[in-house]
Amino acid sequence: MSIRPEERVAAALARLILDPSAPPARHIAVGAASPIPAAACWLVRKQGHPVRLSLLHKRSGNPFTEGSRELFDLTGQGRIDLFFLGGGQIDGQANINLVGTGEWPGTGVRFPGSFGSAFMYLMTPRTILFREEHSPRVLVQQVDMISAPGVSPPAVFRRGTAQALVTGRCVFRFHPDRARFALESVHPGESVESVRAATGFDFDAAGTVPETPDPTDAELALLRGPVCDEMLETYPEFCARVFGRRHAA
Amino acid sequence: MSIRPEERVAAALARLILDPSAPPARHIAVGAASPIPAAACWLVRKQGHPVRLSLLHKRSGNPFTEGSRELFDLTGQGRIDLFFLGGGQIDGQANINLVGTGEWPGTGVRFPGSFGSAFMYLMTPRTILFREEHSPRVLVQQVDMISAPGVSPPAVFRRGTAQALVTGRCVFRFHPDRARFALESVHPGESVESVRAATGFDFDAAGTVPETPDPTDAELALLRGPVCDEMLETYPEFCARVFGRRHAA
Amino acid sequence: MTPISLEAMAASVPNGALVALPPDNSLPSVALARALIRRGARDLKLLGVPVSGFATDLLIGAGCVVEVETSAVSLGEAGFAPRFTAALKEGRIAVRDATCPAIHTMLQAAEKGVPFMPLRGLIGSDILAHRPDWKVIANPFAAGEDPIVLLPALSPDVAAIHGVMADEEGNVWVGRRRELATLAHASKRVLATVERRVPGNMLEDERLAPGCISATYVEAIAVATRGAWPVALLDDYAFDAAHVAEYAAMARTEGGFRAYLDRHVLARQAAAE
Amino acid sequence: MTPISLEAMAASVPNGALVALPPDNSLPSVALARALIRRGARDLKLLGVPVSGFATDLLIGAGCVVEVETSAVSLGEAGFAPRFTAALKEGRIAVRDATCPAIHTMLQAAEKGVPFMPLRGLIGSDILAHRPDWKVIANPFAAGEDPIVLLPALSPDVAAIHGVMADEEGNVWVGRRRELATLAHASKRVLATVERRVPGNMLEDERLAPGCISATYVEAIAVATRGAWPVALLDDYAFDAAHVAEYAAMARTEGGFRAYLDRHVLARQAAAE
Repeated sequence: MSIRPEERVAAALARLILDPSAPPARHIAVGAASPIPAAACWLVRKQGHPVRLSLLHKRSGNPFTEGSRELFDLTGQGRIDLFFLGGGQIDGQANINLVGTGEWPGTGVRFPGSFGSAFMYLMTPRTILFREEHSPRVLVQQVDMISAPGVSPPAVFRRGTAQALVTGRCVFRFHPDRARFALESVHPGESVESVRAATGFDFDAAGTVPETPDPTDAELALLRGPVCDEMLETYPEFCARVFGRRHAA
Repeated sequence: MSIRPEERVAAALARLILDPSAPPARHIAVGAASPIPAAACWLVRKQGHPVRLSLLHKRSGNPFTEGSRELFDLTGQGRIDLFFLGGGQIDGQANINLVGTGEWPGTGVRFPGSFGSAFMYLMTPRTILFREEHSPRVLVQQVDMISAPGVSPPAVFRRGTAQALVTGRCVFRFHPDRARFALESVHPGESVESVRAATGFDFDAAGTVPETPDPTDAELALLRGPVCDEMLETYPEFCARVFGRRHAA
Repeated sequence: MTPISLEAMAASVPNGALVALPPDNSLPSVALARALIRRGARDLKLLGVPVSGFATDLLIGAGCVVEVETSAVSLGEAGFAPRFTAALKEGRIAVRDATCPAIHTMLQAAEKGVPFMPLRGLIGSDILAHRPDWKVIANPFAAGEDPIVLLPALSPDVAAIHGVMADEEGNVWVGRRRELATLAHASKRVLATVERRVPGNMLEDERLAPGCISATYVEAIAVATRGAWPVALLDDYAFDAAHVAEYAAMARTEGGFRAYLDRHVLARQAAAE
Repeated sequence: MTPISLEAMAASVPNGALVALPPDNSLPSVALARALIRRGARDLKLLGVPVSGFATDLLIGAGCVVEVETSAVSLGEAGFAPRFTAALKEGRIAVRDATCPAIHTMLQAAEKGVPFMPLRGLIGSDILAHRPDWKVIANPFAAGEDPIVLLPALSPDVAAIHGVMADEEGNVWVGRRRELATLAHASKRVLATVERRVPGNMLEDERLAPGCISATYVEAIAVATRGAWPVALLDDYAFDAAHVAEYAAMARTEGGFRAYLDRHVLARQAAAE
């Protein structure tokens, strides 16, 4: 079985989660629409790291006993170390836009809305931005409207910023000091040039940029076995499509 | 069976609760140490008035599902219409002191503390002050320290003040406009003079002050029957002492 | 508390009311939303607690809504909410964008009876820039500069929720969805549809009491079997993904949406919902 | 989560810690208080949530406490708390008087991760006058003058609670005493004694989940049968009024209190509590 793009990205995300230079990720929250980040988190868990996962839309055994407020309270308390965010638009300063394009509140394309991003992005020590679609439409020079800002003035209470932006083409690191992304690795078939052509914002890149490594055989075995087992209930369509497995009825 | 003082006071309290000139009492909260107010509330209920009673320390079927915070939230929402407060000291401006005497925080006599009074007294449309002991030690010219103020400046958000002060000797009405009590009725055996002698604060009194009426036969029958039935679990000692009944083991 | 009919409950909601609806995973009364459409409700303002889902799209499509305050409107796996998007584009509804914890916080302020409550984050978001009712102050407890947002208390006129069961006293069991308790405490009126009635008083049962909304807050109960459908109800029944996908496909056009309404909402008028 | 011994739990509480204790009707860990006395804890600061009862008087009498922040200290029907009163009079403890909703509010601020939260009332009370850490501001949402109190977030070092049961994951069931959940969320460490352990994960059970404090917040569990005694534990066992009355009588004097400690606290060192 060949390596699926989702598996590669999940493994890349898992390595970012475990990045020893970043603050520790003891408790990660994962939203409903995020099967690849969820797979990455489970991969970290199944590799033996003692991370607590709170899957927000898990129906049986939902981790919250105070309803949907509890995630935000937990994050306010500083107990959520890492969260994933996406965006209808993401720009070169790591601003994210989940509202829409055109004039407020989305006279061009209307996205669903900001969810908790305006809070989570500032209150979580680490955010990994994730968006499979990597195109000039999504990765823009400047977002039309800001759901949550990539950086904040020093006076504003903020626990952290984006650590990285992972797409279907590459991995970017974010550097909050200069509010810019730097290309860290390109997925197979991509190059600095192809990434530049597909990206609406300017970014830094070294002379040579490595390729995003393949998942190891051990990682693949975990993803296709125990990780998939954990995800079948919450993400049945994803598991069927990527791992070719269906939840027993 | 002769009328017990507790029965007379409970009936007097019930009449105050039903006072048509006061804001309606649809929901009354009653604390643990208040069997006579609780009896008054049950009497109102058993007379057929549709009042909701929240007995704070009821063990089975405690009305609160958010723990002890819920009473204060309910009151903040404006859903508690009437509450009872007592005081180690109560003064002529209806200030109450549950902290102690002497210097802060009670170098003379130390009382238990203010409980929720500093909030409840301002946030409840009606408070009935109740203290069986009527002596110059309790009813003072000026409290040594204020747990909760009797009146507030106009700019301070306040929903109500004391409606009345009921003691073992008499019923006082409170007049927030002039921050003074007026003697409304004296219990049998008392007079304006005997009340003045037992009261540390000055108060208004008409030339003739009526006697606090006896409970009616119907009121006595309710108190000794269905009211006592309701109170046996929460106030066993009170029911044994006043009504001569014991909770079936 | 004697249950009323679903139609009587819908009739009690005045046009123009601010109606709070939990999202698809948190016990919205979809049955009441359908009944509001059948009664021809107009000018409703909807509040997503804290986001909006199927019932909101349905009410918007049926023309019952003038304004939506929410942190997002989505049909989950079935994608964007088509009638919400169309109405926004055509200028038929006003949209007040918020962010999830801000909505929780505004309800908590109302629950507590305070005029405002602070919340971290938000500064630098264009949501804040478009909310003149949200204020930034300097944190009075900070030594240095520390701007923080204050959010005003928000008290919905009506909370439209679907509980698992109601008892004879009118207590409604919503399990671990405790944000519904905050919503109930904050709202002027709670209208609860429930799957079923149970005898007695759940507050007398230590195991059931923690998942209850006390009858203190509940104005009316109506029994509506499968009243959350097509969304899930805790462990009672699952999200009907096929139906919501069918809805999403039909509701792409005004005509398709009308056909959906005829088939699944208006046709229920005679039938017991 | 593997339970630890009660004595190991007590050993993990450092001298000087701010220890939050619920009152007698709300699941305090009296067992942990006794174990803290046995280990000779010193300089503890106690927080009543929102008032204080038997365990607080016991800890004060045993000399473990330097400060109490609370809205009241009482033994209920058994009257005033004798060792609290004696220590206050002798200047051996500092007392920071509060009022019940203020303590809930300060914990809610910590639960929410905000530096402060407002509360109505309080203005004109000498409690406010003696709390320089509480601030009065002008309500920024009011048109006219409207002073309102802001209370700072309060995060206890340790919450000492007694739950009915703990499961294999470390979730602790406290039923309708939901203020304990707020306390747990607000505290740096939750040390929970429980009556018993149960298999599995209570969060998987819709009926039990609403009464749970999630293991996310729980640092350690110790099994302590009748660990709330002599106070009540929900519907498990009632308040032992005779014992508390006996305590109140003995604790009127220092000598009587010492005899009580010898008989009911120190003698348990060898026995399994």
